[in-house]
Amino acid sequence: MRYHPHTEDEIHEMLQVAGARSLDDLFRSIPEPLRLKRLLQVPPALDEIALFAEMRRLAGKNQTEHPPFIGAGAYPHHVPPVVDQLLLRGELFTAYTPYQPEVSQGTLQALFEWQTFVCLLTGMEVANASMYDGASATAEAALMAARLTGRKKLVVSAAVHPEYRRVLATYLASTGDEVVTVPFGADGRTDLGALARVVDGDTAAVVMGYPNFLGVVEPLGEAAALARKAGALSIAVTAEAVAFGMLKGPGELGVDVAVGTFQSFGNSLGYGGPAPGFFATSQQNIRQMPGRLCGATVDKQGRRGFVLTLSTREQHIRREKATSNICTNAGLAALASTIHLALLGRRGLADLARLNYERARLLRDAMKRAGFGLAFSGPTFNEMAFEVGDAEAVVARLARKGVAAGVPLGRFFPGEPRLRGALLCVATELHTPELIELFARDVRN
Amino acid sequence: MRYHPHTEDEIHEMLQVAGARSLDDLFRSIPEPLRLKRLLQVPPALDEIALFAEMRRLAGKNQTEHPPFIGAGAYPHHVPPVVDQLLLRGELFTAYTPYQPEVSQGTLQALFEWQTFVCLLTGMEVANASMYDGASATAEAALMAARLTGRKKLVVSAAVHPEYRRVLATYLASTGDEVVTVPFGADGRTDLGALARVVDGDTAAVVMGYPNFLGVVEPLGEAAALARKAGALSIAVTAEAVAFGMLKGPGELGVDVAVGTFQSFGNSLGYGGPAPGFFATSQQNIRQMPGRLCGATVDKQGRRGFVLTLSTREQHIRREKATSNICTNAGLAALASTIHLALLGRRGLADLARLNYERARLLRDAMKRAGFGLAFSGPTFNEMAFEVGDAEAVVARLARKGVAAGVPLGRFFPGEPRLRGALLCVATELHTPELIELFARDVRN
Amino acid sequence: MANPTGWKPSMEAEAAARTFDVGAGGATRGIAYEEKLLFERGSAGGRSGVSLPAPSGRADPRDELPAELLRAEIAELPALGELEVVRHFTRLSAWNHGIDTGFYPLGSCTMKYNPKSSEALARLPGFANAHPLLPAELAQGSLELMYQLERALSEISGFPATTLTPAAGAQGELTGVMMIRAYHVARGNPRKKVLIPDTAHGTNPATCALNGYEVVQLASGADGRLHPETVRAAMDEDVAAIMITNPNTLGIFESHIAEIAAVVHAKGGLVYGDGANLNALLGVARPGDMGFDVMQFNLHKTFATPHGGGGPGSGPVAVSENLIPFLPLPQVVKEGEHYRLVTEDRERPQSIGKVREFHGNFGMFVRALALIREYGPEGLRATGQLAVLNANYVRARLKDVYDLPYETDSLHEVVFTDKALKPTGVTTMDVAKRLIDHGFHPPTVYFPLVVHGALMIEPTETETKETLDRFVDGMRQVAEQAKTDPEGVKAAPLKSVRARLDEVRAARKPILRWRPGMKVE
Amino acid sequence: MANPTGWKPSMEAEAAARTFDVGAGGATRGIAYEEKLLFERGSAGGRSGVSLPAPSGRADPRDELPAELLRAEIAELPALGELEVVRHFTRLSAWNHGIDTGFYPLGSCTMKYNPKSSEALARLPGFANAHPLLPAELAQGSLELMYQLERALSEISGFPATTLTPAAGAQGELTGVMMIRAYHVARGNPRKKVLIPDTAHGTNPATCALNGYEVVQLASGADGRLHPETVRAAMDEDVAAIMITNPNTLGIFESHIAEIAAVVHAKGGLVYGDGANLNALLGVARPGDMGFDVMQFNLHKTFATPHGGGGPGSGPVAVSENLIPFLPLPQVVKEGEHYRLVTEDRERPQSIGKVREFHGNFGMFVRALALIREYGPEGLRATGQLAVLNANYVRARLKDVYDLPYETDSLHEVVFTDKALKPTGVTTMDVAKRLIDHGFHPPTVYFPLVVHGALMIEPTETETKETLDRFVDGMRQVAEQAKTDPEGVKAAPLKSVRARLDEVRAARKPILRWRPGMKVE
Ligand SMILES: Cc1ncc(COP(=O)(O)O)c(C=O)c1O
Ligand SMILES: Cc1ncc(COP(=O)(O)O)c(C=O)c1O
Repeated sequence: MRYHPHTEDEIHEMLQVAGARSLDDLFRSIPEPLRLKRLLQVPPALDEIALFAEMRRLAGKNQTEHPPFIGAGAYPHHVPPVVDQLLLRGELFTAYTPYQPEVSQGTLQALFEWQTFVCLLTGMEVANASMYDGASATAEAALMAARLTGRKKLVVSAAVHPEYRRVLATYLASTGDEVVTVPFGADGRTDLGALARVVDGDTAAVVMGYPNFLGVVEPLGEAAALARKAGALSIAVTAEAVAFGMLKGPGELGVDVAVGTFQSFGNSLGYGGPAPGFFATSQQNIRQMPGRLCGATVDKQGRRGFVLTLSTREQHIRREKATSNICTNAGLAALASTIHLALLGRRGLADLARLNYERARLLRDAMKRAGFGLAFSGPTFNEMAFEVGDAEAVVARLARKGVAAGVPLGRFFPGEPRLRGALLCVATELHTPELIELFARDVRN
Repeated sequence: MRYHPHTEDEIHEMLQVAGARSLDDLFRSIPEPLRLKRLLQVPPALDEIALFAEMRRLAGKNQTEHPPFIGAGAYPHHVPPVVDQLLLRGELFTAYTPYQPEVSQGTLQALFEWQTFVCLLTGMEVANASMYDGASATAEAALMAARLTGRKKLVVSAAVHPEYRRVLATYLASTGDEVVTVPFGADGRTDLGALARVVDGDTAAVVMGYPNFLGVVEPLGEAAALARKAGALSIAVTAEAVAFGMLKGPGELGVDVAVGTFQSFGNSLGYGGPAPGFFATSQQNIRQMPGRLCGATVDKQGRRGFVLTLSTREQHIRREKATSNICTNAGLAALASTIHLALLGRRGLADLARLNYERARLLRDAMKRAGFGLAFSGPTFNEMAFEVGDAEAVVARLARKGVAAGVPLGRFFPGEPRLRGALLCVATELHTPELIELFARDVRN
Repeated sequence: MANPTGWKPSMEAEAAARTFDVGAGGATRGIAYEEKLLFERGSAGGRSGVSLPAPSGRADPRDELPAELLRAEIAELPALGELEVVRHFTRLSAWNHGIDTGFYPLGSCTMKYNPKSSEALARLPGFANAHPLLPAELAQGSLELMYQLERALSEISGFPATTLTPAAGAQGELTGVMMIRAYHVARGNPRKKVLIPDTAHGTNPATCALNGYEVVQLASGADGRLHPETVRAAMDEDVAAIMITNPNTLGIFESHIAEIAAVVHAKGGLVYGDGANLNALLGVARPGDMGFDVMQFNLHKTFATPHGGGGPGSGPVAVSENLIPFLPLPQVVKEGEHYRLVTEDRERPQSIGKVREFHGNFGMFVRALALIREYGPEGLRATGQLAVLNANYVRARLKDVYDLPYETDSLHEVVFTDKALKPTGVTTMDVAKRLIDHGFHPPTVYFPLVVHGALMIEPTETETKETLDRFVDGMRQVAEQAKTDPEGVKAAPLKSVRARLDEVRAARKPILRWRPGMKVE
Repeated sequence: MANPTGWKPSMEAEAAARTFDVGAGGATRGIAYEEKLLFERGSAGGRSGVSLPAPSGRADPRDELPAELLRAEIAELPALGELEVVRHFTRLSAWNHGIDTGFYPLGSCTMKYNPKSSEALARLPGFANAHPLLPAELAQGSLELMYQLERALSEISGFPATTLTPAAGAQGELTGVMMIRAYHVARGNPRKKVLIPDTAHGTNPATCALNGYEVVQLASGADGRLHPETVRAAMDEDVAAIMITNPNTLGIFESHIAEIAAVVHAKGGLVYGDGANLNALLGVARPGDMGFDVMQFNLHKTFATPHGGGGPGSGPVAVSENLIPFLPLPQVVKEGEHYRLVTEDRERPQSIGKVREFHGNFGMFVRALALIREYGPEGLRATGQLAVLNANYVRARLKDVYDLPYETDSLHEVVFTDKALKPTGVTTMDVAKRLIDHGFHPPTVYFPLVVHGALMIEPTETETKETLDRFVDGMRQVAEQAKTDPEGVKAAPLKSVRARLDEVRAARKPILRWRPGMKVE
């Protein structure tokens, strides 16, 4: 049998050594009535050739020929093929959490580099070894804020990614924490006036998108200052981390916690996962952080090396007192980001951000020529919402051509008729000027 | 610039150290009139995204959706994806000829394993570290036979792969060696009577296909005995090495030299290359073998290790007295075969051969039901020629459907009108019973 | 030109001549490379390892974006070419032990072979380039795959339905306990407590705490099992659920599970199954048939998706009928030949909502389904059987040398202790480190907590008898060396690029990122 | 349980504590694994690492094939699972130094970075699954690619036409000399001799011999160059051609090439260019503009296709007008927008015929064209310039410590000797082996033959100044150590999995394959 290396003789011999009469006999500790008396009803075994044929059939049913014009939390970017070739080195991708640092220095040093990249891009002081995704990172940030402040009110901008807000709500359902949502204005920015009105002495944290779900760049510094004044933490949420190549890190703007996903670096869209969530904050909060942390130390001979550290925060030591229940995280996805960021480097990241910015301007101009204006007046990076009339109809029409046109904002804000015509679109380095031109024309007819 | 890591400052500093005023100045030893005064007229640089788009455009112009029914020297087989993942380990694929054995034991041990695989499959005593391809291996075998026997006549079966025979002719054009071709009979086997008539005291070697180009399995032992009686060497040529999973190795049949390609193991079709040529013979001929040889030895501390050996045969030592001019060979392609054979192992190779044999029988039966008989009556392995009327027309018609139908034998034997209707087809583990059925029907209408 | 480390070549020559012992797992010494941090390589000039279309420079961000939000290049980022990056990670990788390097019997983690074919499949462009918000018409392949996987996992676990969305085992637990809570809330009272045996993995209590439940720890018996009377004594109407790992983290089947479930159910509680150890039961028994109401899978364990140096995982959760209304979103449904995602609360008003953005770790779904399809019914059963055989073989071959704290039958893993080594002063940690010099990844150590000095060995079904024999040799040699040369054991590891690391120092003065000029020495 | 090697753990501990010097190239020691030969793992049972449809067993080969040709399973083949095979090659790979591991300044071999993107491109299904005998309609992509590459190579080399078909540099030489022969034959006399300078690579004389030509070796001058008078003295009407490598294997440009070509042409001879060193000239000068009539490329050198542990290569040959009729087959032609292969002699009656089955190493064509397209005109020129810059930088930084046999300007590589180390007894081979302990692949040694104790260093353009600086440090440290501790140098390498190997023994008692029971000790 595939991947089972046992020969009949070996099975026989091993059973004897183990003192069992048969393979079934090995399971004598399972009471008879609890055993399965039949084979599992899963489809019959496929050989590798048939398996590939079947999987190709499925992959072929997806229509992904052109880069989608959809962002909305997952961004189509070019992943240099070298990333994958390094990622597939078995020593890296078949290891697990580096519990034994002497044989895990590869994973550990890469994690330390990941943490540093997250800090440099977000402008924060410390970062952890990755989170499941941006949404749960946001929820964990809110929980940390509640722990740190001892308060129970979370003030969340309505322009934070709706899926992140849903996950936050799920996480908070059982804690008794309260979520207050603050609306955004016609410019797509969070209404700072409204924010000021709800942030108070009970507020644990203010949560803002950066750029927000509408593609708009928020006045993050002002929101952070507002939170600070009330003794609350500020949390910035970033799903399109390429923006950090152009926009200041939240840490530079006085934010306390930066979370989100680095999917844009090194990770394909992959129908939504895996991708590495990140979590960064200031030094003073490290003992309340969730997740694994990699730290530098020395070995017995004084040579620098890396270990997982501060594990007294974690479930395997602290159990019900742990700062979170995270065990397995998004290691390999974080490694992919680390490799991609290593390749990009200082200039590459800036160039990539600039290129995304420019392509989005090409999109804006092309859409304008096609007769579609912007839904929001606020500043944007590589994503923006257009007024296209009936957004759902446009999406359905373009889908029939195999084009993924963007997402209708109305879907996420059913209560807001003003957003019925808004189509959220992205343009990245993958969207060539020709493709953008074509797209704008397709949207029109 | 891509792959050029130099910064402007570094270039400046390095020029200074090197005592040059400019990059141009580094070339002062090239007389002015010999320098190129303009840029090369190649297309402008592409970034990686554009490069991939362009290459995908080209790859997309090939129609390769279904496995071709063509063998004829290159065989469509399933290469397990694990082969590629191991092959792409940088330590292996970015090393070169293992001149420095202490840092090349990986390449060297793998070569030793390759040589052993070649010996085990061919039944020969020794094998070299690979040849360019099957055709040049055949030519080099003929040259070796001429050196060993001091004779100048090569007797070659007309059923040896026509391209191999053309290469042999090219190689021999300048040596004054003579090639005599022996016809094959209605059974597709070499005419042993004719062979007996031309093999004589001037004959250096007899060259036979195994299986031959027509897919037919030759009476190799008898041909070898015939050669031996005349003091000539016998050379067996194998392009479909999967046959060795079912057929005795040439060495077991008294053959002196076995050559051909192991493309079928681990190497994709790749429009014809690279693929590893092999060269195996008996111990007594080792000092006349072409190409690199890997041998076992010990290190200073008595541990087993491997080195390139018997290099006194080779061009870098013996120069014009060398047994061949081969330097770079087909290392990585040989490694791919080695990995694939390691995976197959004893049972896997036998099963694969059996499966190919069975699929070819399905093809034969399906073609028969469609009204097409065999062109030759001799025994076959996984390849056979069918009588289809106008073979060129069939190929052209199926090409319009995107199906690669086989090769018309008439193309290779223009002098033989009896072969006008013969279409040489293969069936391997990639040709499912359904695909075979469909194909036979396609050939009919 | 003197070597700054003070080391002398003649010493090296001498030393090298003496250090080619070969461990039971083949370990010897060879060249490795020291490698600075990426950031220590400097960021001179504009060197980069990517090839992008040049920005036109036409649209100026300063025209649109507030000046106070714009940043210059990040000075501390590295500036490396592609080759340098390749060498960096190639060299780093050589410092790691992975399954592909050698035996990795890390108990509770099911370190089985990760098929390379799955990597190729997950990278098929149709999967890799699919945006999670594609219109359903453009994503029928992904949806069908998810549907197939959901069906297969439900059948394998014996439950009617499964959600694929949780990102790892612990998030699966969280999701499961959320559903339990929602179930109780729907019945008017979330209840207060969750019962958890003392053998449980740390994620179990941590999960309950996240859900606002108080954890009541139950003592397992002298046979390593949880006993119905223990549960009965703790069970009341404040108890929302019990969380049980079966087989438990001692590798022992909780044979009273049916009775325990009955006790809990009788008081209106639910039974959560931590499915991390499902490998032991594949095709042999099903949690859904034992009284469990809900369980999580760890696809990265049981279904061989790569552990990736710590993740990503995937933690689908299977539920019984009574919990179906509470399943998180999205859910894939098949309507005729068409597949569709249910994403909105209005279609599933009792759903706990979303626990992850989008749909889960789809890349892991591809790999898990590939394995299930490749194995089929017989292969899945053989997986469970051979995993258990391997563990029992190791157990039988080591129990005369290492202390076995429980004589009870083992399933897929076996836990030893360092008790027999006590007189030598050699501890579980020392044994673990010395195994490194033999060429093995150490077992899980000091877990489960109920066992003092635990060495938890889970070989998995993908290992040969030959490998197990070598590992047994290594374990026995270490035990022997503990008697004759305990200091030698305590000095281990000697062959790895780093000796034992100072973990206390790491925690006392946490250095969690590089900063310019950083020195750790 | 005693260790059979007689080695004692305490020795190991002591030794390990002392051996963590770090070489100039970063080399230290870490875990490596001894690994038996595949065949030494036994072939028990029917274990296999592949997954194939089961043979139905219906068609019995004995019914059709002669019994005397049928074989049973080959008993000595291994029987391993996929994981075992993965570990085997993963472990073996760690014993190798590749470009991806570290600096690899192997002179004459142009060990530049092999772009990973090229590997992805060559594996696009449209290329990988194309059968070489596909009808032209189904292979337009391959054909267009070949056409584009042929055009680009012709432009780069300055010749009107190029054949892609030869499988490596040496086969390119063979093809070139065959064309030269055919050219002379067409003029009634194949002639007898070929002139070859003493700096030439071994393949040049070997190639001539294969073509039935007598080799006349020409002495290069004190400046490392071939002089016109030397050629004039040797040139007569029996000389078919001269073979010149430019820059030559000393890295020196043959600046008299135009005059030499004139001398040879005047007597009816042709000028063959060994293009192995083309990297030095990319975009800067073209052999076709210097009087050469024909030259081979080494795509695996100049165009970065992977060296693959010894190959495959690709050796296209460019020719001047007068040789076009003799080009081998196949040739790609463009007819309108359609591409087609000319394969038959009847279309090219003067062609030398075929030198390789099918069309050449197409996989290398993809990679080479990818590089050319990625670089464009400026990038190609920068390649030549920076390759030469790197070599000259190393030369300048080492010439005070190592003997430079020729003061003449270097282009892409520089040759030193061990002369300055003479008093210490340390030789070129010792320097090479000691560089291994520093973490570098040694340069090419003892070639070209005209230089006693040659150390031939070719850094290539893809290496950073930082790497060159470290290499220079390493070279200087070795020279220094040669003085203070020559035995330490001669004991090298100390860090690799194997110490120096007994090559004499290997050649005296050749063991070229495994056999059951084989022992090498
Ligand atoms: C018994 C047990 N339960 C739960 C978990 C948590 O699973 P994950 O790491 O996927 O979150 C683990 C993983 O180590 C485990 O071993
Ligand atoms: C100068 C020179 N000429 C010719 C060759 C032969 O090329 P190949 O190895 O590709 O056959 C080489 C390769 O090493 C070389 O360095």
